[in-house]
Amino acid sequence: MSGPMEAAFYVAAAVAVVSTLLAISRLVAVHALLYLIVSFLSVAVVFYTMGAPLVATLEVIIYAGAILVLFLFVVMMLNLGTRDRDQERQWFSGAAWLGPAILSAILLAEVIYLIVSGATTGGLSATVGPKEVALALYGPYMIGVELASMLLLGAVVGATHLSKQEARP
Amino acid sequence: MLELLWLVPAIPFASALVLAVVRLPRKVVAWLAVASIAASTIISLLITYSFLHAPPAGNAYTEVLWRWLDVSGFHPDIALYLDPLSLIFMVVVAFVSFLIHLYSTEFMIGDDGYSRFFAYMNLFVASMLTLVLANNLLLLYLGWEGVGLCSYLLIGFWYRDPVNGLAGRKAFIVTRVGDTSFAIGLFLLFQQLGTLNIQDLMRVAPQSWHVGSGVAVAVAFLLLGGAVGKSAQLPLQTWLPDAMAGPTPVSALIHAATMVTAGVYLIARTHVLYALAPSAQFAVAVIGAATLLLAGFSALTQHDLKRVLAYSTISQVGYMFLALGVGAWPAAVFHFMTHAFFKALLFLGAGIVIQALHEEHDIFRMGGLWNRLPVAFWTFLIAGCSLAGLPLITAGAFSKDWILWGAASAAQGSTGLWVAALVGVLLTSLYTFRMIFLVFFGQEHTPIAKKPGAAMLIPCIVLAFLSIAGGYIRIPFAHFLEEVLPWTTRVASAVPLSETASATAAGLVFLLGLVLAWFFILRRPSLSSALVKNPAGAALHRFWFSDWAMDWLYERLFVRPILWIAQIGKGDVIDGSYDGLALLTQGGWRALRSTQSGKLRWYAAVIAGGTIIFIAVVLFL
Amino acid sequence: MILLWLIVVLIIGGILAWAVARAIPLLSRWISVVAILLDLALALYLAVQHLNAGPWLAQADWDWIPQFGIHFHLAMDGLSLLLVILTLFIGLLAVFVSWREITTAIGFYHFNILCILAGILGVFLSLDLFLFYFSWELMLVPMYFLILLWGREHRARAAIKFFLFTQISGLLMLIAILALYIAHYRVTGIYTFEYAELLGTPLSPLASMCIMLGFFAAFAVKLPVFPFHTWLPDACAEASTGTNMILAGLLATTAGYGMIRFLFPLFPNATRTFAPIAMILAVIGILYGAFLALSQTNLMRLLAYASISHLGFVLLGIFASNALSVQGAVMTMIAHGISTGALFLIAGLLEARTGSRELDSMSGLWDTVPRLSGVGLFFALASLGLPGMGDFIGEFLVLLGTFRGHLIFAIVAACGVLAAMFYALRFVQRAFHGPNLRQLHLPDLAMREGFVLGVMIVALLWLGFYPQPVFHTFAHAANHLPALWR
Amino acid sequence: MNAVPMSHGLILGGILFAIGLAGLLMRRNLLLILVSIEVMLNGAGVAFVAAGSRWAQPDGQIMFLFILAAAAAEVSVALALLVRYYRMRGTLDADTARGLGE
Repeated sequence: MSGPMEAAFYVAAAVAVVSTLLAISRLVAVHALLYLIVSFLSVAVVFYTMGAPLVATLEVIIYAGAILVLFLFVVMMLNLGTRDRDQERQWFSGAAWLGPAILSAILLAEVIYLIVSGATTGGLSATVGPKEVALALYGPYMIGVELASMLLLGAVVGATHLSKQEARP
Repeated sequence: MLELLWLVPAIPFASALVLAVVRLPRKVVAWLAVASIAASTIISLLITYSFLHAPPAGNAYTEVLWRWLDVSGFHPDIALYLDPLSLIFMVVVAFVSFLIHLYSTEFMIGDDGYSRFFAYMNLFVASMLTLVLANNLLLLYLGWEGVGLCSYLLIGFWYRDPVNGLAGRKAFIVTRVGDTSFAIGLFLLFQQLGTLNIQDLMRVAPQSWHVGSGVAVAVAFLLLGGAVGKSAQLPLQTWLPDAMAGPTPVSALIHAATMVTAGVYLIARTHVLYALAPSAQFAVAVIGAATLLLAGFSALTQHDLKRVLAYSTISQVGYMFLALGVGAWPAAVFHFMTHAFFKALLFLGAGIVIQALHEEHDIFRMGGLWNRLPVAFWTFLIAGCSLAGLPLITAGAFSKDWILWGAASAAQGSTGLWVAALVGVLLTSLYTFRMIFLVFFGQEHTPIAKKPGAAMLIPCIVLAFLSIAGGYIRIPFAHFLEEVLPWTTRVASAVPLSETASATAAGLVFLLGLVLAWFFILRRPSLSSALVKNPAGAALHRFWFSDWAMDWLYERLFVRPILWIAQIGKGDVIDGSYDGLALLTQGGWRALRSTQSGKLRWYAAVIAGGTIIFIAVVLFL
Repeated sequence: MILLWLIVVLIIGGILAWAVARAIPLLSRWISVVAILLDLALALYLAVQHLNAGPWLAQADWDWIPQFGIHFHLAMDGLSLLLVILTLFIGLLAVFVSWREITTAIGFYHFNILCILAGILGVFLSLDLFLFYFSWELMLVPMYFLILLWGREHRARAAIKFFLFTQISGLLMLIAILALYIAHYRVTGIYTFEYAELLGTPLSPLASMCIMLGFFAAFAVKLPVFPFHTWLPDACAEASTGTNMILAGLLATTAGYGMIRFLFPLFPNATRTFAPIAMILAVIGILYGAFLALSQTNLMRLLAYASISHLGFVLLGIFASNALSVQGAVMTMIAHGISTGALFLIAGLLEARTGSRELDSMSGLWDTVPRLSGVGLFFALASLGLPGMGDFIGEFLVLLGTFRGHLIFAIVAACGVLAAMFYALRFVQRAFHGPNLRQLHLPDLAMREGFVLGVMIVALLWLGFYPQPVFHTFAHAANHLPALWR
Repeated sequence: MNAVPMSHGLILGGILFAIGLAGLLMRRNLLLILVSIEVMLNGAGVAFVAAGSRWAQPDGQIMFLFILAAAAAEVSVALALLVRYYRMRGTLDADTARGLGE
């Protein structure tokens, strides 16, 4: 009934959910980011179990690796300290989480209802290797790739520009 | 000769146009104005001559000038119609106008609106002649409104004083109330009979309606409304006394001799309709009788010379209405003619007196003028006697006796109406001699400033002659009108008195009035002032003086509510509702703007909420 | 072809006038005058040449956007001819009036004026509903600019109000036109905006009523009909004299024309059902306008309300829909265009002299400007419906016709004529009569002003005493508008 | 082997997305808001990959790659802005972050 891959999926999913919950509820930014890394890694496992090894690798390399490192650098640059933690606690106190939680819960309920009631049969078994992805990527999705590269270029220019201006007070 | 008929109204009209547009020296203005009316008068006399000697076929002559308009079955012409009735009116109007124009050339000489005055006066004469000669009711209506306009303009001629303007406006509006009724009458006539040609109407109406039919009564009453307004009869008489604000020749011409009798003409012209509507005709008689009494009482109490004459005019026109109402048609027209002579003369005399005394209008500040203004005195006396009805001699007595006789004996006559008319004679005699005694006898109060010249005296003398001689043509006059306006006699019951008896009674009553006036004014003035001082007498005096408080009543009943409505509506209530819409939009804008708080998380929440709602809608609807 | 020229000449003239204004302002004015005169000559040529040539004096038809069945279809019949001539006449006067009054952005002013005239002509001439709507909107924007740029103190508000009212109602008409277009397609399978083809489109009573109301909304705002009238006084109070002449004198005729040409023939049954309501609105408008005119102190506002009152007769006459009343309504439109135009002109002249539009600041002007006062009196009298002038003929026929089927309306409306006296006489008495309190010494009518007003007086008297040519011209058109009277 | 139903994958994506959303709405710290956005993007990615896996097609993964690219671009620019903002205001409070255009 339950193969190892399947078990891995559920375990990884559970870890992802819990770590994400923790990530968004930490008062100290670094803690949050660490939980987020856990979350990303477990999502990578999920990807792997779903038969997408390329994406799983990229998840680890880019999300957990590059992006979060970026976050960490920023946190370091900002020199966040205890004052910020107190501030954070003050912001997070009381019922500030209640409304968003309810809203999100309703949304989630709706989405789940949609998924369950829809014709979403079938299992997640087929493995789609890097080769197929690469063929599709540089075949029909060429334009998308070009656009994505443009976007990234724009982001590079934008980020550079913003940080440059800052350097000149 | 008859084909010159169109010139009769056209010449004054052309002259009015010239006077209005071109700036001319005074002499030329006077000449042009008088000459145009003189030409009109001469042509109308020539026409009369030819009409009498070689009567056209059917004793009537129609001159079509051009087709006014032709719209789907409605095609009135600009056309003139001459028959004995319109002939009499035309001649009297033209002739009296001529005399009064002549008088005005001197009377108005010092006024800086000389040219404007004569332009208006000529326009009035043209309109009046159009009214009288019109062959259809639409053209008659044109003349009708034209004379109303000129009346307005001339009452407010001295425009610098707003009071005059108000009087003019009042006159125009009050008469226009009647005109509206008249216009509705025209709509009804056209709707029912499909034409507005008077002769066609008179021919078709008896065929279409039986006596006393509802439509006929309605039409007759609607036309009566117009007549009542223009002729200053109850209940629309209030404008005429105020109309005395205009220059005196205007009062003489428009508000005594001609325009105010337009109502009489209208009813006489459409007498067939009244024959079909006995109840309306009876209403005419009752209105006439009531007006003549009410106005007579009011005349007794006035201080202003011209206002006395104004009430007297109302009262005399009331006589004409009485005559029309009882069916004594020719008597009404005859009284119109004699009244035109003597009442014009009275006003002209009053003008001389007023000008002589520095614009003094109060009869209690006049007096002893009889030897200082002899011509004015004698002519005024003759006219006064004619008005009061000095028997056997004066024209007024003839016409009034005729009306009295009609009130007793004509189709709709009754003893009650006869008695009313007789009381009217007493009142007339009383106020006439009260006025004459106060103005010309007794003590001198104000010195004389100006003596009248020839241009003012000649018309007086001519009119004085006519005020006496006019009465003697009664028999041929009646004969002349026979075909157009037959006297309708009562068939059923016997008349309780004879014509001679009626005339004798009138003569005695006249004498009684004369004596009473003499006694109260000259013999025992203290008695009359005591009468006025007595509380009951004072109240009555005030009541009569204010024209039976009708002005007071109308002011509260109509004028103020209308002004009040206009005032509260000033800001446009409807616009307020649009402003409300604008405010609502503004409120919505404010509400929506407050959502643009600039808070990132709020936006995100709204997006999430929207997504939730959207999905919910997709899912569950 | 000549019909196209009628419109093109105006637009070319407008562009030219705009172009040269910076260099030679005076030339800009003269170009406008010449363009309008040229147009007038063309219209009169058509009148003389083709008057008896059948229902349509001239036609011109080109494909415009054939995919959607849109044609550039112009045609002129007697009704259009009358109104075209009136439009050009009033337009000419509006240019004359602005000679002194408009001193800023002269070129753009004339461009706008000529564009509006072109739009109005387009409305009168188009037989394609799309083109009609196009022309209808073409009038709107230049008018907005005219109010906004050359107005008085609160002009922005007035301009926006005008724009909102006309634009919203115009959109309703667009929806109605499209609905009719689609309804016609559903029945016949042909997409067309052509008037003649849409004429007999079978519609359910409800659909017919809804579409008719869409058209009516646009016409009602522009006429303006009672509860939709409030933009007019505001606009008139702020706009310049020439603009006012067009606003009150001409825009109303486009609405009246629209009702006669489109509303009744396209929706014979719906209009009949709707007629009592329209007539009630008309009668209310007559009285309401008269009463509000009575209490206004701003001369332009007074005239605007008076105009609303008079235009109530147009609506009444059209919806009473019998031969007399409709012809009366046409006559009223024409006479009203002239007499109200003249009154606005006089108000403008008074403003130029006394420097104010308030009645309170005028008194006893007869002392110092007798001729101007006399002319003012004349047109006030025309406005109160004195016989012998065009207004009387029109209103009398409207009432006469209305009386046939709708007695009560006619009687109440006749009382409205009475009410017209109140404000007309009040105007005369407050402005011209009374003492010359401020001791004003003002110049009387100048040559050009006197000439313009003289022409208008002659026109109005001509309409009053010999209106037959107008009825004759209209009769040609009337014969093929059978739905007008039944 | 083929026992993990597709719906579970999708639900996982949904849960991640919802958690991200909740974080986005709850936190006032701009940095954590960015973190939440990453979570949401990740959730969407899971859904894509699950769908791609279900039909054994590469498209799901390609979509994830695009999301990845977008996320990378977004994060780089956003963090640069964040740093500037912090230098300017001395706080990361999202609720006071108004009038940036002034």
